Amino acid sequence: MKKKTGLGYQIYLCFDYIYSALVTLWGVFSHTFTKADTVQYPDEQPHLHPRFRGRIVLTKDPSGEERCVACNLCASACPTDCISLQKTEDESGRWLAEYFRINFSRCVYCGLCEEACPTYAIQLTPDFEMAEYERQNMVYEKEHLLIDGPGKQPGYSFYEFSGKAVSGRQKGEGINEAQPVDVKSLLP
Amino acid sequence: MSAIFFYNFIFYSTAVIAVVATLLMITRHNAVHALLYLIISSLSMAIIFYLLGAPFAAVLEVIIYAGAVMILFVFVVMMLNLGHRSVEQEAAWLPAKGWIVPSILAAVLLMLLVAGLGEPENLRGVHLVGVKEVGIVLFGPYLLVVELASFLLLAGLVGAYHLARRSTPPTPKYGDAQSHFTPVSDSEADEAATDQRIEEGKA
Amino acid sequence: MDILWLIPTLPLLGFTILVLSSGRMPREKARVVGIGSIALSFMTTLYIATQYYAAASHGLDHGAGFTVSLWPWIVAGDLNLNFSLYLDGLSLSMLFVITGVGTLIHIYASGYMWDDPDYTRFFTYMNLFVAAMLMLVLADNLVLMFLGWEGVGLCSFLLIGFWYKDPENGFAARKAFVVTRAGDTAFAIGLFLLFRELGSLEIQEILHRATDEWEVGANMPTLIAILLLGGAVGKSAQLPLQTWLPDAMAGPTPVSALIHAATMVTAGVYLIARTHPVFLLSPTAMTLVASVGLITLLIAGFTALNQWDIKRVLAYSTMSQIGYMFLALGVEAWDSSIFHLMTHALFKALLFLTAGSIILALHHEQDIRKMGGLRKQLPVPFWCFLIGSACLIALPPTSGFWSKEPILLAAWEVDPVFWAGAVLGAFLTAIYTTRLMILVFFYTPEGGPPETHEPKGWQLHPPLIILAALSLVAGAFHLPAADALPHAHEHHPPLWVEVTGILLPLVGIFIGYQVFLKEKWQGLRLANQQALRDFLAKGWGFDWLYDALLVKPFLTLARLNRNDLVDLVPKGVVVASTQCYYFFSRGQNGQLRFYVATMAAAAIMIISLALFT
Amino acid sequence: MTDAVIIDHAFILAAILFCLGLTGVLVRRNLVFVLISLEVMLNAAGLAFIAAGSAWGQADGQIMFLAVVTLGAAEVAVGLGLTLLLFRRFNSIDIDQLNKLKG
Amino acid sequence: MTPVMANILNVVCILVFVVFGAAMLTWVERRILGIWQDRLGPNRVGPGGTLQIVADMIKLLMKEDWVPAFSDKFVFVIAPTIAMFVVVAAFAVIPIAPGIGVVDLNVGLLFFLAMTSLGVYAVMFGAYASDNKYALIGGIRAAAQMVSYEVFMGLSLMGVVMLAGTFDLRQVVLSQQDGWYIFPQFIGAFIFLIAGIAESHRTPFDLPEAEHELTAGFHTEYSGMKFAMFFIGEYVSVLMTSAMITVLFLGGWLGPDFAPPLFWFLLKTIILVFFMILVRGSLPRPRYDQLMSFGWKCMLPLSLVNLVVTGALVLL
Repeated sequence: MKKKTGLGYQIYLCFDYIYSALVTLWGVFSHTFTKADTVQYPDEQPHLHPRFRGRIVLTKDPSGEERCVACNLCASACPTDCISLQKTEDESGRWLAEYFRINFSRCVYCGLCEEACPTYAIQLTPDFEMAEYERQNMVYEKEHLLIDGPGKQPGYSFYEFSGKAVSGRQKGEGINEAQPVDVKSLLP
Repeated sequence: MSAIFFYNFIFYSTAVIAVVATLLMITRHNAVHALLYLIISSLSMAIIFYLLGAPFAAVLEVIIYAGAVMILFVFVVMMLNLGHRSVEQEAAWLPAKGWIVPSILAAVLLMLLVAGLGEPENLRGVHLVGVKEVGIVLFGPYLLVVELASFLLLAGLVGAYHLARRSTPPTPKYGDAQSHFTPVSDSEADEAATDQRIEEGKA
Repeated sequence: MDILWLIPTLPLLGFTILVLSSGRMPREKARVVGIGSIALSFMTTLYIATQYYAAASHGLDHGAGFTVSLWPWIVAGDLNLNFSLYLDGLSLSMLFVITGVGTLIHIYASGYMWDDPDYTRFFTYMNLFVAAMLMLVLADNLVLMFLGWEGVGLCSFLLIGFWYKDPENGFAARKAFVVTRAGDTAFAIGLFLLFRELGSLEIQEILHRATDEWEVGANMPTLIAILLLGGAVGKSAQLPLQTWLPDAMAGPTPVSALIHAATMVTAGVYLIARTHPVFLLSPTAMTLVASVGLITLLIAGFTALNQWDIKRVLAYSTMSQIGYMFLALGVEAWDSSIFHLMTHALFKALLFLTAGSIILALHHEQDIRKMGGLRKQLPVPFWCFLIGSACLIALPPTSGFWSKEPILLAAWEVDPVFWAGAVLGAFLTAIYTTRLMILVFFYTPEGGPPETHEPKGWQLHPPLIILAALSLVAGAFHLPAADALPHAHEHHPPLWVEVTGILLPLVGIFIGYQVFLKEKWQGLRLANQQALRDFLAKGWGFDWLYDALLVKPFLTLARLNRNDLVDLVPKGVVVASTQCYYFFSRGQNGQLRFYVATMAAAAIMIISLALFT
Repeated sequence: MTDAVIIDHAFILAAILFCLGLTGVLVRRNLVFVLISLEVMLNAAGLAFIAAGSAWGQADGQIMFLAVVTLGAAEVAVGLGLTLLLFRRFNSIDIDQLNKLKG
Repeated sequence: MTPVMANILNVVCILVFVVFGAAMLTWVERRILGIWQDRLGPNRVGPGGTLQIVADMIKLLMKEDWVPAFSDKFVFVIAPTIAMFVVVAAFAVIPIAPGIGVVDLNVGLLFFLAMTSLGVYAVMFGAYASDNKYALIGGIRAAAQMVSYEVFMGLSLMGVVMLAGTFDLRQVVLSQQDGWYIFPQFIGAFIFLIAGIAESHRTPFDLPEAEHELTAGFHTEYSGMKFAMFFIGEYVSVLMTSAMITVLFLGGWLGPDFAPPLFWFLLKTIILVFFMILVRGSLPRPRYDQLMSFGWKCMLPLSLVNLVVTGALVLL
């Protein structure tokens, strides 16, 4: 396109700039009459929704057992590599974390661990007040993380569906679970 | 404490400040410090102008000398970016014996000037000459001075622009009218400048 | 009359445009400017002429002119010169010649010079020349006339040396310049004398005062007339300052046609005609004028017989024809002289231009021995040259006859010796013209006629044809110049005088025919007498004479005078100033601080001087 | 109005400043300092004009001061342009080295 | 009370008012910007946050008075003082109300321009002394910008001078009895407003201290009270520009009789201050070359046209 030059066009541009500046000024000025969005935080707590991504917790299933099966998916999903854990088993055959450690001074509260978790064990909460005086205190161990409750997924228990024999419940006894195939039988 | 005394007090103290600042100015090694003293000198001159009944000149002294001319100096000193090197260099350039002859010359000239000042009784007191009077005379009988000044400034403007530009664009050939309007892109201009520098280096 | 000033201004404007374009103007545009300015000037001349005749028919005194004063030029003490133009019949006829013939020659030149790299420069000079020439003829005072006089001299110099890369052309140009300067000096001295004696430089006033104050035959008018004659002789290439004209043929042919045949060389005739009252006061001067013309026409006629360069033949014939004009002036046949000037301008321009066409067709070959038999190949130049030659020989009823015959008759009236010489000149003219015609067009040399090529451009032939037609019929024109000049006496010479004047040229043609075409009577052929031939070919040895008389002694004197004592004075000055320079330049050491300190010291000295003295 | 002495002393001040500026021009080798000292000299001249104008009660002094200011401004513009040019070309602004035009 | 005492009281009151007004302005600006950006702004210290300036001042005073080791210390220290000094000095000539005002100079307007033109030294010396490349670039930008905008700042005021026939600001105000000069001198007022914003290098003309490009421009190396002086200086110059527009174009203290003149002056000034804050809150920053070409190619011709037309009308 041919570049427009010439005095007339320049004057038009001047007026165009002034007009747009005035529109902007009026637009900002009209905000005098709108309400401020600021929340006076310490005095007045902000309303945080359940899905707010704050402090990370480890939940328990309705039976009061730990949900975490130490599958390491959360650790591998974590972009800042702030989660570390080690798997172990109890005598009933349940998998669980020997230790589970989150370094909150690295955590960016992205929520990818929550998405990766197959057992709804790891969850983010609307709590954000985590200030500490010492940096070391930002490292949370399993006992700091565990809460007594199912969190955002009440009533869900992984082992009810998992098909693994734990705590005296044999295979095929879980919810919606078929009996295991008897490989020695010829029946279909 | 009469008004006259107060007036004279201001006059002499500003005069002393002006002289001391100028003295410091010519002896500084750091160009920016020298400029700072020069500005102080100009400001005290402005006050003296005001005391001499020339408020317009006083304000002009500040606006033009202090406000524009000295800015140019500071600007150029910054662009030259002489830094600490220049301070040492200045120190090397100003040996003590280099001051003798100029000082004697200036002192003799000063004595002559003061001696030639004559008797003060011819002079009357300080008169106030306001802006209006200056304006009427300036745009009346002295209109030519205005024209001359404008020509001088125009010449200075053109000269300074021409001198300080970095490279000259290629001169168009006769009849090659198109080349007047073909914009030279920055990269081309830079290339031309580089070529020029290379040639200068060869020479 | 109010647009009279346009006539010289238009060519000057053309010159200005061309000179400001500094050679960058395309040929097509330069051509338009060059020709257009002259053509417009010619049209202005036509308009002025109608006005002049209208004014003349309204009871204005015949012979009275119009003065158009433009602006005061020189005001110094008693001298009060106006930049004013004067128009009467004489200048009007000159205007016709200059602008009319000039236009045709410019048109011709635009074709002739087309291949030249300095096309624009050529037209620049030509326009300047025309402007200067017009200024010369229109001038109301002698100083303005002198301005034009020198202007045409300058242009002649520039145009002779137009092809300056050849040193020969440069020498020719310099020779023309120096030789005419000799005449100009005489002219200038004449001017000073006129001013001293009469206290004015306005031509009309001078002429009135001259007739009022001086008696016929007094010394002062004789002296002045002879000095003016010196100027005229220089410009018009008459004896003894005729030597530059043949060499001036080094310039381009249109230049030869315009300057060295039609206009500039006739300036001397114009000058004498313009100042004729002064000449009338001095019978001696009149006799001298007539004698100069007569001798020149004879010498030039003999020389022309033995030239091999076509343009030199024409140049000598020009000298000879101007000799006729001088003769006419000397025998008080003023109007015949100017009439011959006009017709000569036409037919000589025609001859030169035709010669130019031939030269161009033969690739710049000017030697007539290498031409011959061109009648068939170049029909238009042939017929034009034929008509021009007829005019030159003054065969009735061409214009040459009508203008030359009255001169012969007037010469008879004054002195039969003049008549005899003039008739002999006419006889010679017939012979050398016939020779030229035959050698160029009829005689076929061994090996057949040379190769020719058709010149490019349409501009070459129309001017020739127009000039040929004009040359034929110009004898019928009523000349306005007659109004401005005293009427010649009615001549009633015996019949045999008139018949001889007509017959002798015919005899000359017959002799030329016999000698050069039929190759009989070879004893008459000058080429067979070795010594005479050389003598004639070199223009009667005038060049040698001047060289021996003037140039060599001067050079010897200069050589002797080279190391005399007087030189010690300027040399001493040189040495002293050089030493001073070395001394003072030591102070100019490039140290700003040193300069400032010097200035301060000087200020101290000046102030202390002011204070303590 | 006020004592006449002050005018006289203004002239003396102008003379002192002029001589100081002159000393600066003579002593300094750095082109920038030379220009600065020149400014002082011009300023002193301006002061003399103003003082004279004040003494006679005429505006002419201030007019001449205006002319001086204009002169100073033009001079500084060109002078500093030259300084930049010289610095670029010779990488030095020592006026003692800039003596190529010596005789 | 003797006149001398009255004068001293006047001076002290105005000085205190200006300095504290400017300091308050830091708080006011933040609050106002908060309102326009749907925030609250500082509101914790004191009632409504009014004591915020005290807190800021304490903070700045408590900071380490850091002078960089590589800097030119003499100039480094002097630069912020110049910044503060020139704007406060310029306030001396502003006629606030009848009887209030430091001095009535007969060249008051020119004095104002002179002081404004000195303001650039603070920036340049600060930039030079810091020996920091960002500071240097910012300083050179500031110098070019301020010198350019000064030209037509002065020119835009000459229309008013022509109409009023005096440089005395009090006379200028009094000559507006029949009508404010903003109506005949609308273009002049507009140019002066823009030039004033540019002179105090506030957004959108804050190229010398553009945070995104030059960290903080010429005061990158400054901290503590020296920084505060630059900072407060800027706010004083905002106040000063507003006060000058009030005096020159809006009739100064003139207004209906039901309120004292001081009220009218303050009201007009505060409205203008608010307007300048609004401009800061809304308009984006132009590019540097755009800024300069806008100044030289748009504002300068406009002010010259204004000058010529006004002159012609005055002569008629």
